[in-house]
Amino acid sequence: MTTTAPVEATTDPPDPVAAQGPLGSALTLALGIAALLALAATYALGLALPDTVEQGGYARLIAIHPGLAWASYVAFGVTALASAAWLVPRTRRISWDHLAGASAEVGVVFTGLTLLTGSIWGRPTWGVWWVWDARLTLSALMLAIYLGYLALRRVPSDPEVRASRAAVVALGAVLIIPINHFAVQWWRTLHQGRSLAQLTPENDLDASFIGAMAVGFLAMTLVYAWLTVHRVRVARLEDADAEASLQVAIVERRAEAAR
Amino acid sequence: MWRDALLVAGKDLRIEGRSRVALNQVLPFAVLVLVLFAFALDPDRGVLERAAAGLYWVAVLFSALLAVQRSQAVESGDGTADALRLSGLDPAGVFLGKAGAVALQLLVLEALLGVGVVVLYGVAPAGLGLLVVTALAATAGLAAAGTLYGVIAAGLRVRETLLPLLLLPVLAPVLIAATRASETALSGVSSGVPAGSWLALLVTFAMVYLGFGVVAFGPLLEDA
Amino acid sequence: MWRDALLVAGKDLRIEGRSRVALNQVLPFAVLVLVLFAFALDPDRGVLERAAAGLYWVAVLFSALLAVQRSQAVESGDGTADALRLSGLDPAGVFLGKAGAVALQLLVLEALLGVGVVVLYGVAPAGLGLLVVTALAATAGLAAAGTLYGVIAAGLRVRETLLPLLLLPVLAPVLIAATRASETALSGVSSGVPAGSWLALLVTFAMVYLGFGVVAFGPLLEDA
Amino acid sequence: MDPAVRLRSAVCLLGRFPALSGIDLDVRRGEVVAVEGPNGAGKTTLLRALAGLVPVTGGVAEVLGVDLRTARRKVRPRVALLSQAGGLYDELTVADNLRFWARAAGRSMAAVEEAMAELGLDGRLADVAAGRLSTGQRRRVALAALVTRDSELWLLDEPHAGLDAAGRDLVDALVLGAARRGATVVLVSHELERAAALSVRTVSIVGGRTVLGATPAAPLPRPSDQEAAGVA
Amino acid sequence: MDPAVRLRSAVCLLGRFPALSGIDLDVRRGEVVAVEGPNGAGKTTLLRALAGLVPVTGGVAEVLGVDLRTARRKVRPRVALLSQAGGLYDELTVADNLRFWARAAGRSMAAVEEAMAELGLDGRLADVAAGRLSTGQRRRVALAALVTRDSELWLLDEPHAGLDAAGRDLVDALVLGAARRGATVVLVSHELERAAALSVRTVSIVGGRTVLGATPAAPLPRPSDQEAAGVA
Ligand code: HEM
Ligand SMILES: Nc1ncnc2c1ncn2[C@@H]1O[C@H](COP(=O)(O)OP(=O)(O)OP(=O)(O)O)[C@@H](O)[C@H]1O
Ligand SMILES: Nc1ncnc2c1ncn2[C@@H]1O[C@H](COP(=O)(O)OP(=O)(O)OP(=O)(O)O)[C@@H](O)[C@H]1O
Ligand SMILES: [Mg+2]
Ligand SMILES: [Mg+2]
Repeated sequence: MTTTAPVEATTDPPDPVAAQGPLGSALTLALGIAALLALAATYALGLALPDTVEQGGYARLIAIHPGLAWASYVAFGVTALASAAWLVPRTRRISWDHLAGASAEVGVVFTGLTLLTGSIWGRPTWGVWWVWDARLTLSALMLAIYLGYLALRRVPSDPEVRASRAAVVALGAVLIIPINHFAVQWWRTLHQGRSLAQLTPENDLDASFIGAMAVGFLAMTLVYAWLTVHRVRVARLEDADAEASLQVAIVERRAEAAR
Repeated sequence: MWRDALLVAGKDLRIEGRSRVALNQVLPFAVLVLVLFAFALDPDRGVLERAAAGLYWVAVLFSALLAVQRSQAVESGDGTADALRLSGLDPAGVFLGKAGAVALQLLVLEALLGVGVVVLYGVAPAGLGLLVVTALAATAGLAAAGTLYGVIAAGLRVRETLLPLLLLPVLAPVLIAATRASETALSGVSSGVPAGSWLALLVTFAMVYLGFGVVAFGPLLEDA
Repeated sequence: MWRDALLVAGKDLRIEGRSRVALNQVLPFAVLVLVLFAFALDPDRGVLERAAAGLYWVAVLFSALLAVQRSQAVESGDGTADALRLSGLDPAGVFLGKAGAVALQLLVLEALLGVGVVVLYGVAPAGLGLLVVTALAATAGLAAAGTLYGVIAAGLRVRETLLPLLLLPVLAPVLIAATRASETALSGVSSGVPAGSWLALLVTFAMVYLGFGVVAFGPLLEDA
Repeated sequence: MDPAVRLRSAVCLLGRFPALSGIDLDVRRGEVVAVEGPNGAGKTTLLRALAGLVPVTGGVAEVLGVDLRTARRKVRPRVALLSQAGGLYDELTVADNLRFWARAAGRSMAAVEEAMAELGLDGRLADVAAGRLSTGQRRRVALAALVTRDSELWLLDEPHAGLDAAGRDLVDALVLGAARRGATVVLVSHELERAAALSVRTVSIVGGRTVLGATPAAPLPRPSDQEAAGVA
Repeated sequence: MDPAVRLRSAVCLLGRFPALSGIDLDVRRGEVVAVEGPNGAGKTTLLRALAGLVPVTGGVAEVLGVDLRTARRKVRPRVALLSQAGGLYDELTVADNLRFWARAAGRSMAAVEEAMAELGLDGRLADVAAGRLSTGQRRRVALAALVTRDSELWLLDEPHAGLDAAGRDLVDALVLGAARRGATVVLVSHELERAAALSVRTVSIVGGRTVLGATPAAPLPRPSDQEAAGVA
């Protein structure tokens, strides 16, 4: 006779998402639709923008580029918050780690797009695709940092341990955001100043541009949220799957005794 | 905690005393980096004099990386990680101890390297006091952050490659701040305010990472 | 010899395939180095436009260092060194195999890193050809010298620290030559002669170290 | 007083692999228990779990009254583990290694000297770098560290492996001595006779779960059985 | 035909330390010889010297007719050494490891399959990364590599260590099998009975020198003694 004691669940109980359909819950669906609408709005507004003297049609990139950049800030900010939540014993849930990872992945994509659009924009404005300007360099640095963060996450190890390690790194990494944001003040840069900060009645920055920037930012943030939510869902599904396969593995392992 | 810190630091320094890695390898490496970049930057164009401080701190940065890598390699003997966890040593103590040992080695290295720079690039250290303070603050930061990230990469089989990737960007601010501060010191232009703020940045950085390490080292060391 | 080379290279690439170190860690590291140096050199002073090629190759150099370190770490499992010596594999083959694996990884890295440079600086096709040739020659040299010195440092407990020390000065010429050659390619100034001679230097370097490695690897690997 | 060890269908994951798939084990204070099983059965993992080094993710698991699932770190300072890896700093001499670990655990230097003498590490070896030692000599140093550390619960992973005849007898003496001082000992070994001679009973592990008795078919112990084993 | 091993007061330095201070050893082709001695006596060093891995700096030393002092590299491809360290790439799976070493030695993949089956490494373990294996499982993989490599002279360093009961019997079978196929076997072990049962004679090493027979005082063998030992 062998030990018949039941093997208890070995991690958090598999959560509801496992049950949902491919599109996730109604909420994620709504989020997706909102994101798409906002994107459309951005597009419209962007096209509506007038050409500017010095930049011609390229000025319209203002509808996309800053939004992307800010959305990536949001993404990495969320990663940091989730990481903190993991490190605090009372709020320690593995789903915080999922969120941190997912958010960072999306953030990296957005950072990449920021660099891309920025370069495209730079060509006509500065005559070159790239300059070693503080803002640009720091943005590239931001990309590298979070690539490193993701690399750490990819190294196989115990989930909890990895979560702790990644969390610490994420908290260190987030410092790049304020640095990048204020870079335009600390270093002389070719790049735009913090236009919103400089926004004053007598500042002649066209309201329509501000509007486009705002809407673009909203859209990008929604898209970010949408992608992240789904990435988290996938992570959870993977866990649920692992959970299931684990029970099988345990049975197999116990069966070794039979041989 | 302090007792444990001393114990660990003593152990690391004793190992250094026996193996002389910092002295025989890290120091020459630092000199090397200095010279190499001097080349990469192409002396003809008179970039050097202006970039001296930057180069110095880049060299220190890479040496710090090596020192940290070494300080982790020391712990990578098989079973030592477990033994450390079972030892009952206070993780905060371990952190401070290892960071302290690294810092000490770095300080010596910086001193020697500093002399080298003065000779090599013929820069005259005007604000020596400022330089020293800068070095102290920067070193504390480098050692603290380095040790913290060191233990993150430790135990992973990919230590050699992962650690630089994680650590370098974190140390970048130190690089910049230290460079700026020392430039002011070197050029002797007593526009004290900027130098002061860079210094402040260095100190806060050190403080933050020391505190962070003391708190976070526990989970990192013990869960792993 | 060639059979053994393929076998060893295959083994190393398979390990890379499983651990993805070069892709997930060395590549981001290269970007990092690029950016960090840009900073050490201080954006304000417009040093950078001129130093672009140098930066690129410094980044490649350090990545090569990491790649070599990794390629040796792979061999550092306990007993593998002995097993390799007893295996009957032709040392020259082992050398070529490991160098080949490193070179391949570096080439991919350079390509990815280079696309950026090429696009950003709008290189003329003529220059492009020159760049590619430069890259090939430089990489061969880096991989050959790297692997040779890698095995010298291998097995010593101080691998992490010793290897950079040994390797960097050796690779310095590559750094300079590659930088100069690519500068010509980038600036498009078809003053072909200098570029040509730098290229010649790179090729000879690669040749020398490949030959040297094939000959010297035996003693190094087997006596160790 | 609560038992030294109490496991009920305890589960341990290494990566995704259930190295322990349901261990049941009761060890009373002061008992010497031998654990045996085929390679890869999970013996080392079991010891590491008992030492609080690997998380227990399922079942019930208590060591020295501490719940491993909620507070495994608390047991660490209270156990003495002889792992298959030595846990020595290769660059430090034998003496320095032992002194360091002793100080860390708050033991006296006198205890170190004693242990070194007991294991024949005084004399030449004391000042040899640990990295240069032979396999068996390393094991001896690890044993010396264990003896200096001494604690309520000894967890020994193949303590006889790599030791010469004299060393093996020494290990036996150490185990019996510890037991006499009231310590609990869990002893993993492939040398069944030796282990059996030292212990009150032998626990068999296969496929990450307990299969008490020599034959996999043996039933789980009811308290009465254990009493029997205890006095046997 | 020249003997498999012929050592006359052979000396080996590890760093400055004379790990072998004067070894005398004769092993005829096809003989199975057991080597025993206290920890640190120099057994491992002896095997490594015979494999041509560490230089012999004094005395006479011939293996398979090759002079170790002038051409030790020549013996390397001709011996099969089971070292205490496994010699596996942790990142590669068990199967990949074995295939790599087999190809390196020019052995067939069929031989690999065979060896894996023989040592129970087919099935799940074949695709596990070697770094995740348990001690005994690593030893089994090393043994599988040894079996695939198969050669004139087997040098086994504590082949039984870390293996479960079944594994130990398997080792005995392998040794006897090799001997039957005419291979020479030098076998270091601390398990004297087992070793004695496998071998025609036991060589004792203490302090880096041969001390034939049980007592250190025993005289060096004259040829006649060896004949005796050989047929015993
Ligand atoms: C590769 C090149 C570029 C990169 C990496 C880049 C990156 C960024 C980043 C990170 C931000 C967010 C700044 C913050 O608020 O912290 C930003 C905002 C912005 N960028 Fe760029 N940018 C690039 C090129 C350009 C170019 C060529 C232009 C137009 C001349 C431009 C115009 C702007 C504007 C108008 C903003 C919003 C201004 C604000 O901060 O309020 N960018 N960019
Ligand atoms: N990540 C993993 N994937 C698959 N199997 C794993 C993994 N990690 C560990 N294992 C398995 O878990 C088991 C670990 O067992 P453990 O080391 O406790 O064995 P043991 O009983 O000590 O064996 P030995 O007698 O050889 O020391 C081994 O079977 C090993 O193959
Ligand atoms: N550099 C050194 N300095 C001092 N002693 C050394 C040095 N290198 C090796 N030794 C000694 O040489 C001997 C090596 O012996 P070896 O490893 O062959 O022992 P062994 O007979 O295999 O022992 P075991 O039974 O423990 O495996 C050990 O006594 C070790 O202490
Ligand atoms: Mg084990
Ligand atoms: Mg030995």
